[in-house]
Amino acid sequence: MVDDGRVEGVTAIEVRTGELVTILGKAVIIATGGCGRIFQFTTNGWIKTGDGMALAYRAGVPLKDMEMVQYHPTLLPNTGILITEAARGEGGHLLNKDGERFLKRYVPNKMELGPRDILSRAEMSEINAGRGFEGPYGSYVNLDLTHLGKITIEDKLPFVKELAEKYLGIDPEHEPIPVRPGQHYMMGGVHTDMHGFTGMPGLYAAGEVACVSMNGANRLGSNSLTECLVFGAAAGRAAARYAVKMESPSFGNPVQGEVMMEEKRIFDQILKHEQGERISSVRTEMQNGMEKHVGIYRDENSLKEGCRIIGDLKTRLSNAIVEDKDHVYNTELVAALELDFMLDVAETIPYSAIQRRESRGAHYRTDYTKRDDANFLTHSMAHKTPGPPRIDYSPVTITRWKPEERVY
Amino acid sequence: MSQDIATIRVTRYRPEKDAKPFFQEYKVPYRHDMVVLDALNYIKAEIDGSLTYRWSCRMGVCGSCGANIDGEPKLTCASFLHEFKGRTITVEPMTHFPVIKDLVVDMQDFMEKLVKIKPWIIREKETPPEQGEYKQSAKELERYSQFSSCINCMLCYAACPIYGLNEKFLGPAATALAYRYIEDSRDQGKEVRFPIVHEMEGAWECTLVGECSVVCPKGVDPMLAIQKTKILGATNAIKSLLMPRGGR
Amino acid sequence: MKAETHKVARLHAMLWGIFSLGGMIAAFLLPVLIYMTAIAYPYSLWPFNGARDPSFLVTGHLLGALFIFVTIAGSLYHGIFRFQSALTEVGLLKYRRALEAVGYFIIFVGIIVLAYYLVTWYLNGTIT
Amino acid sequence: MEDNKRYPELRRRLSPGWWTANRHYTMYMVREWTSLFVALYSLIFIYGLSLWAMGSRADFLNFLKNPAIVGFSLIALVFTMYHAATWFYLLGAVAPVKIGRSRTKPWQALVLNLILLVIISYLAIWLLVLR
Repeated sequence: MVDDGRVEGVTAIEVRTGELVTILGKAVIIATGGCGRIFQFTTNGWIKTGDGMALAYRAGVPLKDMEMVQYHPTLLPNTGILITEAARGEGGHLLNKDGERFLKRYVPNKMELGPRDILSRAEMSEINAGRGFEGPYGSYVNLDLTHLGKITIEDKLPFVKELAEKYLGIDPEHEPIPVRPGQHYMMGGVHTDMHGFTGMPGLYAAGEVACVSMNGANRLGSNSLTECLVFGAAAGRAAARYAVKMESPSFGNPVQGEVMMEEKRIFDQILKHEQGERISSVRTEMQNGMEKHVGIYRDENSLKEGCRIIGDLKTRLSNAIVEDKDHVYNTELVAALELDFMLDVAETIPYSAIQRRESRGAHYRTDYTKRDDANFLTHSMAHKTPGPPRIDYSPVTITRWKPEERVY
Repeated sequence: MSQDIATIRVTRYRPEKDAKPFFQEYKVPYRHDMVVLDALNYIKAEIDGSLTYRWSCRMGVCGSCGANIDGEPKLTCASFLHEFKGRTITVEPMTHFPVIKDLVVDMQDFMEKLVKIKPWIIREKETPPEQGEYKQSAKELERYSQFSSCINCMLCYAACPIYGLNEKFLGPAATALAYRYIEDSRDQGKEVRFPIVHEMEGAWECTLVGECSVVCPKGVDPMLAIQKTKILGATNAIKSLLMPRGGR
Repeated sequence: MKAETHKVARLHAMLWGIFSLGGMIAAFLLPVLIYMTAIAYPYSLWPFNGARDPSFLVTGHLLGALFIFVTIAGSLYHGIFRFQSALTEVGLLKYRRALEAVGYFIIFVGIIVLAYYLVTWYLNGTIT
Repeated sequence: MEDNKRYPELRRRLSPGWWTANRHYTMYMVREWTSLFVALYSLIFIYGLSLWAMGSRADFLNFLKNPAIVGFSLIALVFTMYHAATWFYLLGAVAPVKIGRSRTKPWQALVLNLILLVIISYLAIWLLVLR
């Protein structure tokens, strides 16, 4: 809820009763995590629907560097369950259909220890070249741990063993694990400074939802923990400092008006349709479209297609139906609201990506394969408008470490 | 991988419409690697958008998708459909908890118990970060590590008849977590936690049915924790009897 | 949130300790006692073979009297304690207080009577 | 929080017959009820002693030979053994011993304790009767 450019709280649905609740606050910290569920293959949970990003975006805060989407190279196909980096760290091999350690063509010096984005792209290239395996959930490659032996697997990779056994019925001591790349992390997010401040008075963000820019265009493993602990604490302190000197907001007219508008939107629009397509089909098409056109490899045409698809889906969602009309624990309504958030967030990705005519970090353009520091050593900023997002740029602050060429 | 058809019978309870719960049957095509949760998701996406249940991670980590499957408390994300081949699969809300809607149960009671045992490390005095971390050896870690695997899925509560009979009972997961901190060499909160687990409705209600440890999807053994808690309680009581003052 | 007051069940903890000990006794010592009284003696099997009888267990030796006391008292305590809790689990939870009262009464009386006999026999020289 | 109660939650009660729901529960309930036999045997033994105390040693011995008492005692022995076995199993479950990389399983404790039971029983007979 924004009153005169200042954030004064949130409206939320009490899922238990279906009631709209107003929570007034001097400051709001968004800590809702990423938006992996925009994509078809993701390690993220069902609840990672980018709500916080959309909330800030709608309130007027730009989403920064949204084209920087990290793919992780080893997900179980279908379920998106993550097989940890440690599996490769301990010496696991990635193999294609011909039983070949294909990484020698991509990162000969690092092989399986290469960075996530390069490994993910390598797997995609193998699959596109017809050297992947075909399964019921699309193509995949193999992660082979069989040569590591029982003791290493049990002591060092117990969770990998458990997941493979529980969810695939595979014993990694004897069989390779099928894996494919999938969305894992959003480097981009709600624009904040290093205190978690979004630039809009009273609004702070921390964690994956935020983009403090500590991850640049390509996050390193475990840095999200730092992001949570360090910048979470920083955001908390900054919000507290702000709250102490501010007056408590009152449930005044602008705020009340916003709540009523939201109430109208939910109960008179979303829940009202009796006929139309299911929200689940809109969601599936968004996920497939993002995966196909805004995924690991991108180019002008695919990104344009991505923008078009999301635009279409927005129209379709506004006519879709929520079958469940109950007040109590209406998860379908929640899913509809989340999908609405997701579409807003999803849209910023191809729009930001299409303008970045270079390849940098996790963002790889097949039509512009080189990094272009002269033109694009900048942060993209997606602003909400009544139409498609408006993208502009803000300068990158470089302190101690200068960007260098990546060589492996 | 071939496709089969699973018949799933799910408890429906919609408090705004129904006075009583009833079963609704759905037919779901499935592959060998599909779990009950996939079937529920299929139903919600393709057949009936109003079916209500909780889930998030689909990999046995978040602990939100528990249900009684054929009478046994299980994570729906960890129960394969093919294991029920040829049979109707009955999916009901977890036993003992009040039902809010369909498979969604009220977690309030457990949440309160979780807070009650103070599931964090208590220090008499926090040392500033500059002085380094609280160190712990592998051996010290092993004393409690299995109990820290708890994902708060509440399956152990659904499996515990004692909790079903008397909801005041602190129950398996909360006691196991309390024990996890009691055994943690970095923790100094024993004085605070003992009274919580050693009151009548703490560990003492447990009669070693042991089903909590059977159903735990993370291999935690709450029964063991509760028993060890009782042994601690008994030794403390005897100590305080022998040494009325400095005993504890 | 409610104010936290927790009453440590110290008495119960000690009673539970005895119950545990009783379970150990019932598991390790009771079977052999029942064997001797209910099989070996009536059927004249080893070790009695018609020569000795269970009364020797009670009065033949101070150690025997002690064995009888520990085994019977421990088993009685354990059995009653556990059985009254089993009763609360089949629908009698609301009578728990009463069950406990009856249970402890039986345990108390049983053990006192047992001790009384053994002590009098010891004092009047029946136990040698 | 009162608003939550606008729509009734479904509360389910555990029926007294809950222990028939699965095999584990039933085994548990049988285990608990074996304690009745443990307790009853103890009480009967005390009653036998009271016959002796208030009458003669022969009264006690006749009592032990009473077919009803023998019959009951035999049943009690079976249940006591079951009780002992579950107790040993639980001992193994709550106090596993770590040997090398693996922990002892409850059934190993059961076997070990059963052997121990035989030894203790023999020792008791030797100490109390044969010596």
